[in-house]
Amino acid sequence: MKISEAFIAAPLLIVYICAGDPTPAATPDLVRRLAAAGADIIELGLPHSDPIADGPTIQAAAQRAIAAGMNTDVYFQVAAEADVAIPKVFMGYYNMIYARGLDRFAGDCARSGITGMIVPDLPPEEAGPLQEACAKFDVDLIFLAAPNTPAERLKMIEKETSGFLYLVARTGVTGAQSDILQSTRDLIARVPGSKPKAVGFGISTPAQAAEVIAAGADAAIVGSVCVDLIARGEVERLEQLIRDMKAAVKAAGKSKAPIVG
Amino acid sequence: MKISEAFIAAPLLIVYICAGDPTPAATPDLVRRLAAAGADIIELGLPHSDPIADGPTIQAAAQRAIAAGMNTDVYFQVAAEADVAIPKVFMGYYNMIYARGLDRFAGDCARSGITGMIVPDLPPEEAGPLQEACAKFDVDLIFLAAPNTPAERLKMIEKETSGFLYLVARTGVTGAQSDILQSTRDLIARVPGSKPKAVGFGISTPAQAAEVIAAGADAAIVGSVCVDLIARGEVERLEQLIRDMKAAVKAAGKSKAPIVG
Amino acid sequence: MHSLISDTSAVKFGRYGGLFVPETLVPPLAELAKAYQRLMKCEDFKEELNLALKTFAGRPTPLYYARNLSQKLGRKVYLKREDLVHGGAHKLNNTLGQALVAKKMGKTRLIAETGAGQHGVATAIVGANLGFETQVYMGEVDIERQKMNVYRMQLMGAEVIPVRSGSRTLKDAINEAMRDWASSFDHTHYLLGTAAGAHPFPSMVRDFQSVIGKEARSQILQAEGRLPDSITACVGGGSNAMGIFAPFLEDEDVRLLAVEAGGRGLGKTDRIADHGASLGLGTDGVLHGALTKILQDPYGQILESYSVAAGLDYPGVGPELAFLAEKGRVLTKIADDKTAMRGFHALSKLEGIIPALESAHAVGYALQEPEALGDLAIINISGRGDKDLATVMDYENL
Amino acid sequence: MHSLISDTSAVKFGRYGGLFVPETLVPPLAELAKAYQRLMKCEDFKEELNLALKTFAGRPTPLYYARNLSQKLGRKVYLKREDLVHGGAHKLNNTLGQALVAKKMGKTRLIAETGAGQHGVATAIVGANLGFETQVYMGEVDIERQKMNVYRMQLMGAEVIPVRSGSRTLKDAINEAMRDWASSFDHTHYLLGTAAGAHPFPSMVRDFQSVIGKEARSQILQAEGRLPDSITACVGGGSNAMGIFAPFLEDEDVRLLAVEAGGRGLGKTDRIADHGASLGLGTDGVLHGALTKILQDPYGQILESYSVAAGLDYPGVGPELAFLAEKGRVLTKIADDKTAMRGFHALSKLEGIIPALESAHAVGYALQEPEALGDLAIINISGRGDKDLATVMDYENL
Ligand SMILES: Cc1ncc(COP(=O)(O)O)c(C=O)c1O
Ligand SMILES: Cc1ncc(COP(=O)(O)O)c(C=O)c1O
Repeated sequence: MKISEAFIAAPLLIVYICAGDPTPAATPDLVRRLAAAGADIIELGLPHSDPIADGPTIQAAAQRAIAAGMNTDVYFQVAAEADVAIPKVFMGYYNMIYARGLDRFAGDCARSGITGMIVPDLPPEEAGPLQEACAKFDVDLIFLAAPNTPAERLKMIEKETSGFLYLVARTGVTGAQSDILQSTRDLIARVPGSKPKAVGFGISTPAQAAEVIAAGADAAIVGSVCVDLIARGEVERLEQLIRDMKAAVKAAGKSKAPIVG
Repeated sequence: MKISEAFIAAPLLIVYICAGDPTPAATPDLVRRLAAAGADIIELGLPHSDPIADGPTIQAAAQRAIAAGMNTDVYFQVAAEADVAIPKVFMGYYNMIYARGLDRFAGDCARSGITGMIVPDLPPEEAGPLQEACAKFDVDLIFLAAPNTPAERLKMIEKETSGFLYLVARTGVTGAQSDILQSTRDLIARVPGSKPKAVGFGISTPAQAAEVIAAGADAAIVGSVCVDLIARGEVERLEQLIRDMKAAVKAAGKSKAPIVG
Repeated sequence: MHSLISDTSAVKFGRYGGLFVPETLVPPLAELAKAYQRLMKCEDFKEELNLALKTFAGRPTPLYYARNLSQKLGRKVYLKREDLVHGGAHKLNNTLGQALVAKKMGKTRLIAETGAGQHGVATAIVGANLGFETQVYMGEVDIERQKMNVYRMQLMGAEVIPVRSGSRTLKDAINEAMRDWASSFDHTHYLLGTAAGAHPFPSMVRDFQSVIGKEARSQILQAEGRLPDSITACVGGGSNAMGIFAPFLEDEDVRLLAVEAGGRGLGKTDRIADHGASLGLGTDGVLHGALTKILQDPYGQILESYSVAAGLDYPGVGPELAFLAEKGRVLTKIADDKTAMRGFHALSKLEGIIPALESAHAVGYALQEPEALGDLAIINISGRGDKDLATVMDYENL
Repeated sequence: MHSLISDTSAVKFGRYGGLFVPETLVPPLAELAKAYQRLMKCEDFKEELNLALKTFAGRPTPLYYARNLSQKLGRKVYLKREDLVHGGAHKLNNTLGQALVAKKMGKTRLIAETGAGQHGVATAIVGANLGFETQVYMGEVDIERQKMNVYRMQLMGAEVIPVRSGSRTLKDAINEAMRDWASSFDHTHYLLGTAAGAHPFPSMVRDFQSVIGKEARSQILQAEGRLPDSITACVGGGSNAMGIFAPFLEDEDVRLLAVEAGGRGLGKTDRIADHGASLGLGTDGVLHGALTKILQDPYGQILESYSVAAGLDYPGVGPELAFLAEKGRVLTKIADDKTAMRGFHALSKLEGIIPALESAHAVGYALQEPEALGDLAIINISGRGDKDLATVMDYENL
């Protein structure tokens, strides 16, 4: 499914997991269960040896997945197997894409049902070649903006992104945190343009998810906490969390007009 | 006894021991036994912590003696107790003399029957004050010359020395060696003037003693080998060695006219 | 496209270099690039830096005519003596420059990565001297094998933070420092230790290190009346090499020899390369913010590297070197552990100079292929070997 | 009296100094004195030495304005950076000079004594560089506690000979070297490491080290337009102190502060002093060929000294310092182990310079009695502290 179609039903809950953690075989079923629990978009992380944008939780997941045999070939098999009706989005580092070749990678995405890509170490300045490749295969290339992104640049990023704009809730790396910062609210408010805005990095509770939606976001992205529950084998608790967060997001969304992406 | 009186009977055998080794109490009797065995002059070493002119044998003796309680006060008591009819000569480092005071030291020598001093780290250049002190108490200050002492300097040293001239048989430190070097013979031959010449450093056998006498020396000095035998508790063998050396010296002396000092 | 990076020409070296970093790091890198460019045009700043280089770091370092080594190699060999720089390596040239920039930018804290500890020590030195709070990320494995350098950093008031992620070595320490910086940039400067990483680091580090080459150039002209036929330098990330090469780039007749770590051989397994020769044996890829030559598996996972010299034990290399090597301006050479050990012993015995194991790679290469040096050669002795004594003892007991 | 020593005026400093050595050593010492005096008048020799000092040793060393230390002490403090000399201490100034003299004299072998190993390393360096066979006497006890310096010497081709006599430390290593020289002088030079011992060593070592003071003098004049109020240096045998003091002796307004090792206290037992303060607490006596201030028992037996800094752990001191101290031109000060440790940590943290434990005594004294320094002070940092890290760690674990 295209990302834009999903945002018709905004506000959304976007859920990140690390492909291959705990094993490649477990991933397709996990994706299905998360979709069933209410995830509107699945971000499927491709583990990298050097995930500089990630905190300890996701780093550890990546190491486990690599040790369990995850690689780019397996990733696309797993992604294809995870046949869900919601959009699947690739999340991973540029070198993994570069190593496979940009066109081949974008093509593999399309073939395995992935309709968007998030590449946390690829700012728009360096993204020209991948934008071209993505365009060929009708895959959205989603850019990130952060609280310290200045206004002019924010405008540029908003213009360049496709699918949605990924707002990083705070400076620093991925990982659960205890509250939503004023700077996050400010960032949401500062974004120009009309593309959907999803807020990630540090959201781990229904209340936080509701808060960012209430602040004007079109989606809340939850990641580290999911990875953490998977690591502990508590998939049912994860499903419950997703259900709760989804409910919170929907409730928070009631007070706003829906945005058509 | 004055050194000059002893040299009337040249060639002589001069015997060195380290005072206080193995114990201060043992030293007077040792001196007597060596005199009885034929020593013509006794060199009584005062042990020093830093005997730079001595090889390992005498260094070790000095350490044993110091550990056994030898010090300058004890030295003079022991020297006085060693009542023999031959000359007793002090041998030791300048700092021990300096620390006691030059006059006091020379006076103590005289009072304990010591009639000469050998100070291996005191060349004539530095000896003025001690020469004065020795003169006051009628103690001979004996200088050393070495194979590398140049001619002019040898003349000066011969002039300055009193009692006898100590010829160092070789460059280097005290200790037994296997043969008498050509340079030793050369040194003996080179010495100007008429004062008695005693050769030391490295003489340990009757043959070597005879050799230096035959080469023109008026006395042979034996040291390290005696210290070594004392260390091993073989005093009787030492007495026998002294007897043998004395005989060799006398035999070698037959072929030369005696020198009157 | 509106970019924060104004002077975009400087960002890339051919296709290499760039700014492959999380968005959060783009503004601080841009701010750094701007401040740096401004300060390098400021006479007061340059004077302050030069004074520090002179009276604190001990510059200029000599260019030493190595009589005995020359005789052995049958050609004239000069050594550029970065081993005499305060701290024991060329690293201080860069940390002094960056710390002064950081000071002018109003930063109060320095963070750095370190492998062997040399860059960490050089950072601790400037941190103490210029009154920064200093924290140095260092892999747990490296902390264990470099205890003395850890202690040196601590003595100078720096905190050494153990890195437990990944291979727990240099590469992961860089990752960790970048993660720290992503949330601390407003009061913290990330003091990267080599001419690698995202823009402006490769240019900035090269510029601060090029004092080596500038001095060497005028010293050799004074001593010999001509430029050398070759300059040899070891390559970890590339800072001492770029530092001595840069002022000679236009002098096409000066052969520039970049010696990488051949480690225990040129093979590799799934996760680990037996060497550190990313320039010679690596492939294009992105590591620590730049497109450059890296050691990676076919999927793009970074390999752990290996060298007996901790400072050369890095699976990437500066992008400008990748560019210059591809253009043929810089020639890529490899010296393995054994060759480096030969260089280490030879220089110690012949000249009374114990080189760092890193620098010993350059010396070892020269011993192995003297003809490559031409008649008049400069070898960059990037550091002294005191830090490596235990390593060499261990190596030789094997 | 006909003496081999022609310039007898130079042999003594007041009543101190002289030539209290076995006869065998008189001719080689005289030969050395003559050769040295001749060479110091020879322009070619001076040029050769200066070139080596510049391109090999890394001179001039900076005079560094220590901003943070100055602030802490409430006065301007400059540091003379002998820690940057090749090998890590001022010792090389002397070994280079003497080795070049030895070379001109046709000697082929060097012997030296060493305590901590710094002078041994500096001798090994020149031995390797100038092609001598080199043997270094070192007490067994010191070999055990200074393994890294032993290894450095060996790396540079020197043989380290364990000394098992006496206290098996520095004093005995000197004895052993003198014994060796007494039979090896025709092809061997005894390279004494400090401004002590028999003539011509005290003068010769002072002269070779006075490059420190000459540089410092013109550097402070350039930086401040005037001479300093004080110069502080640590004293083991006295070579770094005499080196920096000598060119200021005529400048009566420049206070010369000689800081000795106070060790663990100023007491002593029968055989062992708890300190190394021979200048301040010693008495007149003869050690290693000179009349000077020494630590001794009432009978004249030399005491073992003690200091946490191996280079200050010597029961004697150079005769010229004894003379200058008695005249009041040099002021004798004492810093104990704890004070030195304070200096060690303070300089590391404040300036990013880890000083040798020896030099840390000078720094520690300055921290303790800042008023004594006046408004404008120079402290001689005679060496770097890398060699002392294990010692400091051990000391602080007690
Ligand atoms: C002495 C020395 N040389 C060389 C290097 C390699 O770094 P670069 O290639 O940046 O000069 C290091 C790194 O720690 C080093 O310590
Ligand atoms: C760094 C340093 N400073 C000082 C000394 C003391 O010697 P001196 O008094 O001869 O300068 C030593 C001796 O080893 C030393 O290594």
